[in-house]
Amino acid sequence: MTHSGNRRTLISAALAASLSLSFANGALAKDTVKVGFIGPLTGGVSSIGLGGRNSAELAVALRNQDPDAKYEYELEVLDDECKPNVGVQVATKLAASRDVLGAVTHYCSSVAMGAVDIYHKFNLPVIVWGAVLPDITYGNDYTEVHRINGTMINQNEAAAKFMTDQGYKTWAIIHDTTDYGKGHNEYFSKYLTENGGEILGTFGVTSDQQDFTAELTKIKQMNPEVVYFGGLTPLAVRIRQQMDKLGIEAQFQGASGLKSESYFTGLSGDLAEGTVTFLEGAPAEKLPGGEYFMAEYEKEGYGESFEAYGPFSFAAMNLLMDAIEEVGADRKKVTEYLADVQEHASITGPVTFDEHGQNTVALITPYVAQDGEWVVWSDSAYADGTRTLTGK
Amino acid sequence: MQNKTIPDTRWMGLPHLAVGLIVIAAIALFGWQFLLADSEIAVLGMVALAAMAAFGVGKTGLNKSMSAAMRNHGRSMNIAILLALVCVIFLLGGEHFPLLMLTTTLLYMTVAFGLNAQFGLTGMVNFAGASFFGVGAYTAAVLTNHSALPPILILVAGGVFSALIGCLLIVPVVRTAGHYSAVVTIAFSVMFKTFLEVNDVLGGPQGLMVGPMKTFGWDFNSSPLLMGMELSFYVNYALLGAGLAALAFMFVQRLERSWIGLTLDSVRLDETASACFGLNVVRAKVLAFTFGNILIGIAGALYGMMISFIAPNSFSFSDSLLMVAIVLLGGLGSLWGTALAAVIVVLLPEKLQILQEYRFLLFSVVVILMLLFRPEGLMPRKVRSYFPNWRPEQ
Amino acid sequence: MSEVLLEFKNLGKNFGGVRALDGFDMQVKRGEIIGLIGPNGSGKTTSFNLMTGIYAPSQGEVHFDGADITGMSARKVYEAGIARTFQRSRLCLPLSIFDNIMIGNHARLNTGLWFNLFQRRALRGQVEEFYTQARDLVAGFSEDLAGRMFDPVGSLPMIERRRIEICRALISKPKLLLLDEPSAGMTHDETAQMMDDILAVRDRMGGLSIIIIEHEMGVIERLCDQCVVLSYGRKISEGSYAHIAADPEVQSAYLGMD
Amino acid sequence: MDIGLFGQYLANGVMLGTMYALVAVGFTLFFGVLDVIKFSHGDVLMLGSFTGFTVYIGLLSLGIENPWVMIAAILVVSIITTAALGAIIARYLVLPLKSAPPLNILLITLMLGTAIREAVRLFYPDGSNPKAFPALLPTASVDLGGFALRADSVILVAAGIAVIIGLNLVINRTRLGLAIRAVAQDEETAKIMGINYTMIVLVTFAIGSGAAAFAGIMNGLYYNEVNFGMGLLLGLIGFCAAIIGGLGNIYGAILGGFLFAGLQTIGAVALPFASAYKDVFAFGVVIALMAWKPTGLIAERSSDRV
Repeated sequence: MTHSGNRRTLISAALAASLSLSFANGALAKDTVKVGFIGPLTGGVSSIGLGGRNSAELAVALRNQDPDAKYEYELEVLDDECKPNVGVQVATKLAASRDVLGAVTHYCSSVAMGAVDIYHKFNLPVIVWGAVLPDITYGNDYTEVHRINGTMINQNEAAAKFMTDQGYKTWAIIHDTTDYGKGHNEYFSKYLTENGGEILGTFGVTSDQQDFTAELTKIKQMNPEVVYFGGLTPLAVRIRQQMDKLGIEAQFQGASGLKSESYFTGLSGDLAEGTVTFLEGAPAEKLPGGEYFMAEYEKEGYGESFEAYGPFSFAAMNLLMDAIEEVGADRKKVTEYLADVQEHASITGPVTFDEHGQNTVALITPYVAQDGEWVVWSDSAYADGTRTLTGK
Repeated sequence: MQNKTIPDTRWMGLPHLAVGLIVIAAIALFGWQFLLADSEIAVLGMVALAAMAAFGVGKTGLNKSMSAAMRNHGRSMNIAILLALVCVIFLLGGEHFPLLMLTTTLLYMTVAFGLNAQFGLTGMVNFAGASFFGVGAYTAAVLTNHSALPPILILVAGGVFSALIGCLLIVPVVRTAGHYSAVVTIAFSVMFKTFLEVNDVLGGPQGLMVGPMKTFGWDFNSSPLLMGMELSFYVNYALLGAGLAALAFMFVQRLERSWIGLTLDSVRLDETASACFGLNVVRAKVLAFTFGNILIGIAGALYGMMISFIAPNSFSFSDSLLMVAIVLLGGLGSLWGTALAAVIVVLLPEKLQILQEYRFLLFSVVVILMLLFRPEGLMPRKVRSYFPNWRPEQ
Repeated sequence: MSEVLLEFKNLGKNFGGVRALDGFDMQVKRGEIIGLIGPNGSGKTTSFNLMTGIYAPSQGEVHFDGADITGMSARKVYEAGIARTFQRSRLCLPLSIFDNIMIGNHARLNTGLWFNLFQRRALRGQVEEFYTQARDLVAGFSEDLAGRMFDPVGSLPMIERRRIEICRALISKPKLLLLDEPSAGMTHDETAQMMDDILAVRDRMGGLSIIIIEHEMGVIERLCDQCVVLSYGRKISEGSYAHIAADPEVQSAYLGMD
Repeated sequence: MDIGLFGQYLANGVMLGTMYALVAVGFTLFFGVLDVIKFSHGDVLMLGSFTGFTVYIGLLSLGIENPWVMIAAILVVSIITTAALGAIIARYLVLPLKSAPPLNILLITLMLGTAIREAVRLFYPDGSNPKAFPALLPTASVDLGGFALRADSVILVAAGIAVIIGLNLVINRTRLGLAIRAVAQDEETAKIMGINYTMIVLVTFAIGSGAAAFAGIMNGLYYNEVNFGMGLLLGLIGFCAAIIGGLGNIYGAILGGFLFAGLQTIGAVALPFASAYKDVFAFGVVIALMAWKPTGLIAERSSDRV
């Protein structure tokens, strides 16, 4: 932002503020400000991205219906395709356009890692809505970058504990070789060893690999009780499929990147059944504002489900708009406002950013695939003993 | 000796040079406004305007006058074009995104010039253009992060490394012909991306940060001030990109208009016959391949520094195809055609968001139609000449 | 300087199991025009390709101007002084007449990178110098053609293309010129014109030896000092045209073909 | 290495090799008759498998659930569709460019491949996401000392090899094959002999594309997944296989296909670095092979006539 640009927006903000004061009834058209959303709208994880986008759109639409809102919000949606290079490109585009005040960005950690520098360079305040790699917030001191969802550290800690509590002893780990997959490998391995689990082998796979028979054949020989996969749904589908082909009878365990409806549309037969995965936060229906969110989402009649991170996206967008309402249309002020967010009410529970802009999400929920959908572990037939995980 | 009467090709009675300068000014003005155009409707309107103008140019004989200007006043015209480009860059001043688009276009143009030396002149299709671009970018990433080398040298290093990696392919590329040669670069393209993805040292699929360009204490990522106005830091890169594209253009054009250019053309058109006349086919291929890769590598290094983050995905086979499409769309061996095609392929989808989603589909269909109905490209290459303004007495 | 310019000793070439040329002996004297005749597939073009280094011989030797050139690369052979035309015209059609001839002049072009990129003035001097030479050479065939030196070859009719091909071969001032079916694709009148051209060339170049492959017996009869007849890769006859025309083995070879 | 593990790798390799060979045979057929590379082959394959998937959905909605009926319908419809598509491509994109520089055909088909891929991604319902291809073959498996041999794998490999052998017989033993070989040898002579040149080219493209559809269905049944991008890599591998085998030679294609699968398997299991390097290794070897044997292992007939 240039000085002149700043001055211009300042003046218009002041003008808008004074105008809205004098015509408090809102008879006059409100000033329009732009906010952004970036997520994977095409490619293998697009269902999550579309869910996130719909939720952000919903937040904006609801806000625009609110007569008390000071601004009319316009949402600019961009697709990062879950590719770092594309992500950086669209992030630059968003950050470089003057009239965008802030954005809710990224599901894919690898993309977010590349893009945070751009936001810093252009001083665009952002709230990450789905990426879980710790380094996105903890790897830098950028005041512009915040995150509403939890990191993979807590997730893997909980996952390792949960699985060892189930009585499993030996693991084979497959992870994709993005920062996301490598991060999961690192933290899961760490907490698993601390909890007494044994890792028989670790395999890195590329994020568009099709054939896993070579890796799985080795795994079959190792004969682990659990196969852990740190990566996203499309690969998980293939791996689960091919495990069955090779006759590997081990429990399949995923990470947050697996919790998507497309896991069930991708798998034929009942192969999905019994897969466990972990997600930060609580399921939408158990969230404080979950009922409201789900009702509104339903009302809008979106074609896609809001998926695992829709509520986070919704909450992040609301938080961003709250900030703009509070301090006006100025990137710097929005950034300053976000730095001090404490116990801010949201549908995912109160949001508190630490000095790195990270929201503390203590709760991790285990899910299990049951009859073609993700069911919270405690509500599942597996928890009450009617069904059992593989090998138990 | 017979004297041919040369018909008067002047346009509206104006001297060729004047016509040329007016056209350059008009294009610069148009480009400036096009880069700034916000609404899709405005962009569409401008595209329609440009198409109409292009059609009108042929109808009114303006093109004849233009090519006469290029032929007879080559140096003045080239300087005017470069000046116009610099003007546009400064006019854009503080606008980050249009400048970024402009620089990206200029760098892709440089790449396409390099590919043109390989494909257009020598007939060696390089389906690994994006890979060599990537070699340059990765060189820049590694060197800015791990060395104190001055960035100008890093640019050179980008070119050198790209040429060196190219040397790995030299033997198979030179020994094979046609389709077999194509498979070598295609296989390399896929191999290169996979290698980057599985190799942790270079950041894996995640990618790498690239440090900014700094020269003589001048940080390219800080915003320059011009007469009290703060400009976008992209101005630095845009100027450098313009310089690079201009140099690349000059080199490739001089190469074409020389004995070496004749050798390359001859190798492309008939390798066996060329060898029968004492042409060193191997030298010609090595030279063209290396020359092109150096240009691509340098452009890649600057791209990396500008974009500040690179990942294997930016250098995939599809991107290589897009680069080949630029060369093909412009017209094999036609440098101005290449420049025009680079603008169309890179800029248009950025400006027309409706197209963005459909861009690969659109350009593949356009190239198919092009190959079917106008294989010589948008601006076909002219018959070779060594010194366009030299016409011996006949 | 020996009188013999070119000599084949027991030359042979196999393609897979096929014997394309077998135990071929031949001598060409300086200034001589030799006609190489025989039915299709009898090994005529193969012997050209063996001479010019496109194929390496399976057996035998080729001596040229006192040196053994067996198995040399096409480039070396060309530099030694053997130039050729091709059966199917192999000009670069999009290139100008001047460029095509310059391809034949390649050994004398300065193809240094520095020279070509940065010494544009010197390059221009060389272009102008060679332009004059090429133009004079072309003018010897046709003044009209010499006025169109920068037209693409693709726009010319067949006979003009043949002429350019011969010019391309002659610009390097070779000692031996190989013509592979120069009359192919031409009318009777054009062929007659072509013969005049060839004889004029030999007079002008003084001492140029020519080997000519031809099906048109009229051409052979008028041009050649000596004839060599090949059939199924073997030499079956040699001597003056009258001699070979009377040879019963030659007649049967040709009749057998038809 | 113990026998069970070795057997498992061998089975994997044979599976991949059969698929690659099927794709490579297509490339080699096109090159044989027309000296062209049809690079859209991989994406035609993808289209074939999507057609198969659509047929499956259609049959489900009709209430037909017998797996054998389904497989037959899927195969028939998708092979006919892609065969027709192959002929159309030959007629409208390849033949018109026959006299243009050969690279133009390579380029136009590369672009066509992109167009097909993008069209499926954009216009097939939810086309950007992978689709779960049904497992229609029996999944019974025999445990042979440490490695599981599944019935569906055996059926797929057997069917694939049968198709390859069948194609080989068609080319070498039938009148149609004779005509194809005649066109491949010398277009002019074939025309003089009264062979309908255009028809033969179209038929050859139809056959090659049909084989690709078969490979696509096979791929779908094996991986139980089809996605819009699957054709690119498969096509590339098939092309490499055809090239290293030596274009225009059906045995070369088969050799190349199995060689490539072998290289990938070796790269994945027998080399000291991570299995992810297997494609780097396989393509690296392809490049090295090209340097060593510039016209493939079984050399193409010498075509540069002087």
